[in-house]
Amino acid sequence: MLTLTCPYCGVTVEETELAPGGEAHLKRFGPGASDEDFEGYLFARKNPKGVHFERWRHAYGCGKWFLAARCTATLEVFGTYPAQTTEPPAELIVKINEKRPNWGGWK
Amino acid sequence: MSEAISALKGASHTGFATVAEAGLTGMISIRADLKSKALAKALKGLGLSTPGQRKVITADGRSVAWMSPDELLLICSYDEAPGLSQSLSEALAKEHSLVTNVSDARAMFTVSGEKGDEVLMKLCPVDFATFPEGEMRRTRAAQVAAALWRSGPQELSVICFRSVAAYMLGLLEVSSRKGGEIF
Amino acid sequence: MSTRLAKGGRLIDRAKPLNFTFNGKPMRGYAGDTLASALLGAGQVMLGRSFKYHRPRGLVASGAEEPNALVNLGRNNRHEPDQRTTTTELFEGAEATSQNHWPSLEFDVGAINDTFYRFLPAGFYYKTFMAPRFAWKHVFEPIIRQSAGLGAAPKEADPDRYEQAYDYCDVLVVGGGVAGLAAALTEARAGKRVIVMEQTAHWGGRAPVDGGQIDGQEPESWVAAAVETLSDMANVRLMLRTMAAGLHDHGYAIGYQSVGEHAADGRPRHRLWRVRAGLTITASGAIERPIAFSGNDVPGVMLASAVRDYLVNWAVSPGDRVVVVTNNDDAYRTALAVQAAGLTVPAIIDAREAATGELPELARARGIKVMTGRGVAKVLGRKSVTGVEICAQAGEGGVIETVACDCVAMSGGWSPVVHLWSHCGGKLVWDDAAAMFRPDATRPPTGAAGEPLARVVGAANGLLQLGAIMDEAGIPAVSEVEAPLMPVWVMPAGAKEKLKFKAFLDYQNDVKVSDVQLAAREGYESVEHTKRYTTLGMASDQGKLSNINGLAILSDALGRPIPVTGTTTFRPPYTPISFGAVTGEARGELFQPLRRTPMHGWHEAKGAHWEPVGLWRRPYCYPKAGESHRTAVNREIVNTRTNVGLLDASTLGKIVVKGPDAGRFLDMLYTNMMSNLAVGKCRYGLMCNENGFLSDDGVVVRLSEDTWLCHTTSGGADRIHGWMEDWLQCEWWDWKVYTANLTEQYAQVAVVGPQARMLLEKLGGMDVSKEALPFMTFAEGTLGGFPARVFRISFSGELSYEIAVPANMGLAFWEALNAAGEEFGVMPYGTEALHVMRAEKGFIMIGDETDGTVIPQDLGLGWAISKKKEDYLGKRAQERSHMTDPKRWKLVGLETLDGSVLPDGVYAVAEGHNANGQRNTQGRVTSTYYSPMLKRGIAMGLVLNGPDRMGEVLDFPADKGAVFKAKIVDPVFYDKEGEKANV
Amino acid sequence: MALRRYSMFAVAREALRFHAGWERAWQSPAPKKRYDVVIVGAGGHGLATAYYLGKVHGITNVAVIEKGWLGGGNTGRNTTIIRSNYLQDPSAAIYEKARSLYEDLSQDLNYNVMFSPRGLLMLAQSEHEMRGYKRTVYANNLQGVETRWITPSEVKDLVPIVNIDGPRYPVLGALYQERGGTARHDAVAWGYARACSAMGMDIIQQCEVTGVRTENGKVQGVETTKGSIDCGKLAIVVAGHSSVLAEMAGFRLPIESMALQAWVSEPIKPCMDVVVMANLVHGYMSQSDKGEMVIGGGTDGFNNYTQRGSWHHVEETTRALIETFPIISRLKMLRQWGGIVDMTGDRSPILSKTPVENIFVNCGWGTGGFKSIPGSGWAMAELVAKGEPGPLAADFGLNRFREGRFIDESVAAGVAH
Repeated sequence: MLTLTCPYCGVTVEETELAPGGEAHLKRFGPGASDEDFEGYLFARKNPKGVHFERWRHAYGCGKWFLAARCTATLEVFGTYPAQTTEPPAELIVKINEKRPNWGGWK
Repeated sequence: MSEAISALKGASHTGFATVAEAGLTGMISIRADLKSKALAKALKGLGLSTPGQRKVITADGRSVAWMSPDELLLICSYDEAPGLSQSLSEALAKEHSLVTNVSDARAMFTVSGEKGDEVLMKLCPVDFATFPEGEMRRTRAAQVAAALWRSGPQELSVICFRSVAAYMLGLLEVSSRKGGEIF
Repeated sequence: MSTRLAKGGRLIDRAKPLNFTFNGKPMRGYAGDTLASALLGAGQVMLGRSFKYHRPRGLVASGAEEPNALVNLGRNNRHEPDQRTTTTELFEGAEATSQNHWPSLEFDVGAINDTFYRFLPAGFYYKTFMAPRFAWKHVFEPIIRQSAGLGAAPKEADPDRYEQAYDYCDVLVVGGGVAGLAAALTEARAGKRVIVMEQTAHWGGRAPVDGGQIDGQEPESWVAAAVETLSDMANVRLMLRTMAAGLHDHGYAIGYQSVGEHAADGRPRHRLWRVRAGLTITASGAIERPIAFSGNDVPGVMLASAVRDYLVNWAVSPGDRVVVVTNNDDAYRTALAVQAAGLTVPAIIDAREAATGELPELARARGIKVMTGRGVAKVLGRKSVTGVEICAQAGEGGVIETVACDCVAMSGGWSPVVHLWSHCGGKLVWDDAAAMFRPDATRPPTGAAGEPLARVVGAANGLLQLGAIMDEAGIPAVSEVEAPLMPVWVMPAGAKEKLKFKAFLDYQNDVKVSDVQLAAREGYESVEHTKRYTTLGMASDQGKLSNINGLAILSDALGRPIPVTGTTTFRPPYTPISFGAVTGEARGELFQPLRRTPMHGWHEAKGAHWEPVGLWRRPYCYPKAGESHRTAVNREIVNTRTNVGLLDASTLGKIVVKGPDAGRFLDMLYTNMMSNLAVGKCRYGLMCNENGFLSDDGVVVRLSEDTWLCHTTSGGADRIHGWMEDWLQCEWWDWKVYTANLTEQYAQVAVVGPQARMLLEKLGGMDVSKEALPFMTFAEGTLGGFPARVFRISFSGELSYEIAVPANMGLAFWEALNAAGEEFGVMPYGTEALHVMRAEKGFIMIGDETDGTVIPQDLGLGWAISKKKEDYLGKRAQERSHMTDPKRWKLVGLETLDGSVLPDGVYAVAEGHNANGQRNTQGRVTSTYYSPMLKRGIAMGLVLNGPDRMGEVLDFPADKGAVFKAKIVDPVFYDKEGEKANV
Repeated sequence: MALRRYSMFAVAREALRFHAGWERAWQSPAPKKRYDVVIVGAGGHGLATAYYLGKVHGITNVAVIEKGWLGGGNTGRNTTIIRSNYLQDPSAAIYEKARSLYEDLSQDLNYNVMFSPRGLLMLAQSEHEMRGYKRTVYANNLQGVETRWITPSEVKDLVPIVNIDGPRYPVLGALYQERGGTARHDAVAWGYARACSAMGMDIIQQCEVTGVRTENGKVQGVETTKGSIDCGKLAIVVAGHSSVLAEMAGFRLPIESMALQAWVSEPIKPCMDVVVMANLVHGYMSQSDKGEMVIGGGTDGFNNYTQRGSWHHVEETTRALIETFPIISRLKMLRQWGGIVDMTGDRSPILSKTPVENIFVNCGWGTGGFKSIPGSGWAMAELVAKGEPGPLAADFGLNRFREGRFIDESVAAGVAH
């Protein structure tokens, strides 16, 4: 039963107040994209055992989507940040590098 | 307007705390840039100001609460809500904003009594021991969304959607039954 | 024989006797008794039968680890099977019956299994019952299944009430023994918010029974003072009768509180706590291990600590002559306690070659015979102990001496309770000296920030002596110094097969030393394999009592060290918790939220037959007295199509979308173009998911230059609103668009039928004429005094208005329509009439024509897909090869040749079979109804090349060989020209 | 090595000598340098693949390598339900193949897997669900899957403890598969393992794959904690960890790993003879041969490799089952556990070739893994042996995600007006 901090509300809430939304930082491909890119966008998932970037919605709170970096093997949460970005914040990357030196990057 | 009735017509129960539907209540949702000067001005006209993160401010029988980074909820009397909604809409007309009267979409409840916190401790994943006055907490009460704040001495107010008002009252009633005191 | 002693018993109140029954026999105990102590005090030694061999069984333990003494408790709707007598507080009028025997506890036919024990070793069923093949199903399996289970199944619904509650703290202390109390004091004094949970009704744990001195006081006095200090601290919450069931991720602890058990005073029976703790300190103590010797399960063979507990806590003597069997010093305390109670200890049998510690010397000094290097070859007796045969521990079981006794107190050492530590990943380390697994402080379970979630103190941490336990908390304490134990897993060490076949490990499941050795021999080497093959540790004590013994024997059999074998996984709950508590308030009316429209009560009063739609409940139809649902639906349809009908459409989603980029946004969301919709106009729109499949539909209205109102399906409002916000927040966050879900702000009524306009004109206040309010437009105004928004849209093909009024006026408006409509023959209609009418018009229904695999192109909705737009959600997906495959099934109408109604969901068969031998198909029915207007069956379906095959007849095999023949037709069955809506 | 047959007579014979003569059920060899086929994952699916490779295709130079202990993943932690009442043709085909193999599996393996076709029903608790199940019955009848629609009173006769008049969701009938049921999950893995071992295959436990060796887009072997192993073909059959192995081989799968939980009550005397699924309220329950009520629900919603789920799902499912079976309220939960399941993009499994030549994947069974074991093994063995899918696996290829050719069983996903 996870707890995550909503970066908009500033409260730490439990999983039951949130709705999970799958892998974060997926780039949308639309008309004109290759079959491969489109398949990758919709289906191919990193699904790492380790550091994972994912989407959550503060569904029972402010209703906003935010992103989280979390270890799927230990459930440690490295940080949360607003969804209006195409890549994780630099300071979060630094923090993860310290905690998981061999994690291999977010892409 | 005399034909308007709230979801539960003010039904209430008294156990170790009193739980009651608050009756018709005006509520206006304001989606806008919360740093907007026009918004601040409009609220000032009501004796209020733009609340900070999670804050609820009360003056002259009206309250305004921070609901999200781009949403406020103005709580007022039911009858003045259509007019206020209209005037706020006009005040923000020049900005990207959306003001909607949601008075009919919601139901409001009060939980009062010395042990009022204990009623909500059974329903909401919120630490009531540290839950301060002046804060609006949007959360979950059992299986539905709820927004709650300390609306008076030994009183909490809870807002939920109108369609689940009877469910909410059921939750509050069973959680406030005598014999169910926690401490 | 067991009995109640004349004096003593620190937990009982002799002034408060309590009556209860066991197997119908009246008995008496005292307030403060557990059911176990009361039964034992009343002389009841045999309490049940084991699962497999139906062997007679009595109490082994005095706490949560008890595997045998489970009873059926209570009767009728308060009957509860498998109730553990050792953790049940005695109450007036308790009715207990023993389990797993027929016809009686004393004489049990099932005990024949014990006679044939040799033929029923671990896993025998995997090797047998396979031939003849039919016999498995008809003979063997039914027998196995009928012999399943222990307690009787309840037969009635539970009348009791359960609650849940949330709490938060810095430190949760699990266990109210001296270690827990000491830890709580330390944390509380440091200003931490502390909760202490103790599973029993008493503070202090074992210390008051075991003796010693804490801070110069008797343990009992120290405990009382500590509890008093803690009670006075505002930052401390002390909870008795609350078992910490599990420690879950991110410090989420589940506490199981017994509140009003057996009370009829309004209290809930149980309360389930969900505590978010910064740190959980487990002070959960340790559990004594039995020793595996032949007959160690005969009623009267008990843990040494349990014997001591029954004597000291409840003044119950388990026997007059108690032989103590041990491999450690601690069990000598039992001998001393037995002697102090005026009973006899014929001998202490110590497996160690020497016993020279303080406690053995004390026992010798008190005249108790201590036999070292000895073990028990065999316990004599069947339904109760009559004696023990003593042998050399190092030997094979040759009897040296037989000692008469009626109770055996055994101790094989102690195992720390590491459950909570382990639940979410804390690791263990094997302590060779103490022969125990204990928490490895360097590898704790970790929390949300990677921090340690738990710490362990006291016996749970492997500290078994009072001095060491209190020293950890910085409090001086003394007790007798104990010499090291000697690990003893089998007694005697060289026990022959015959003895090992009766040396029990898992008492409830009848797993013996021989079974574990068999598993090892057969290659079930993993501890999990052995567990599952033998069922060791799978009983309702979940291996608390003797899992360690089992895995030690497994390790020995495989010739590998115990830590290599490891343990099985510790899973919540620590001890079983009621499903009622897991459910809390969510039962009956509160099982799930029921969403009600403002008119819900009216429908209910009119006897509506309900249909669940998401969490809403909508009237399916309004049957009149004596009317079938079918008849009611037909009546509602005919009335609506000839007069006027009313539908409560309040559940339809209503989402306002506003902003400079709203048009652009809706163009992405819908397959159609919405940005070019004129203000005041309505347009039917389709939404697809990114995978191309149709996900929702509804009418979009342009309210003003920068504001649109999107109607969604009833079940879809929250989903679609969330979908909109997802795209706005996560993909197009620079677009200026706000949305608001106003579904519940309005009550919405569809006024449908040829007389609809007249009805509204009678209400008055707005011009609803064809000219002023043409089809697919809307107007705002006041209708019959109600502020209203009127949409000229139709889902039935009739003249139709959908009218939204503020929800708080919904009921009044609905009633006003009914009153005003009386002269026009107005009637409400339900969802089924709605469905039939839309099908008569060939309109698709999300959830009927669509099932998550259908794209708009399949449904002939190409007209609603903009060709001008470069992009919309789902567009790229619809370009994939399978989506453009001409062989996709397409929507058509279907008419049976004989006018009958096609069954729901039937398939049209094609010639031949596919490569997997399945009959080929070429279509299926998606909606099928009886049309009371056409007086025949009508249907829609998806058919291979359907639109090009008009007039062809397909075969639809249905039940019992019946084949329906249906012709492919246009899906619009009624008013094909669409004249009726546009008047 | 020849299999020493199990029988009642063998047990009786051994009883006389205190069962001292039983041999190992399977051997525990060190890995050889090379195998024709290496199967990663000694769960039910991996072992069944090996078994049918040997039995049907005559390929026995096979190693099944396992990170932990055989059968210790989802095979040993599911709710043991067997059914084949699926809607879509490809699903019905492979699950029915599995179910029909289960019928004779004990005799085939000479190991009693306790297949118990006690009957399985799915309650219909809304009009929409009822239509969906009726459609399934018609589809099943054409697919050769024996199911039928039964009325509420027939439901009550089969399951006296069910509350068919629930105030919230009355039972409108049920989809009934008389030959659905349960089996002993561990025994399935053990039975296959014993049979594979007897064919001379190597089952190598406590051997974790740490790398996949490829050359020119073709597999060469695997690196493991017990050394390097060469192989002609590699089958990845590691539910829960499919993405991890795929990453080693250099490709991604349309899979997310999520926790699925189950729990049991304390054992009680028999009170429910069939398996009941109440999908509208997300719960299912059966009674084991030990008397425990075995309960499961839906998966958690986020990626998770811990084999622990979130508590609130336990509450949600339990409350649904108390509504459905009111008598269970006073029963007590004995044990709760979790497994990690592969959830694919269309919630249907993958049996497929991969971007790497001679690597094959069998994954994505989601919550349907146990019931499909024999059919999955059968189809996978064919795919590995021939290098191309046979009819059972043909529709379950990875290419379907690119083509938009999904196998979607969640027909109840739509909602009505």
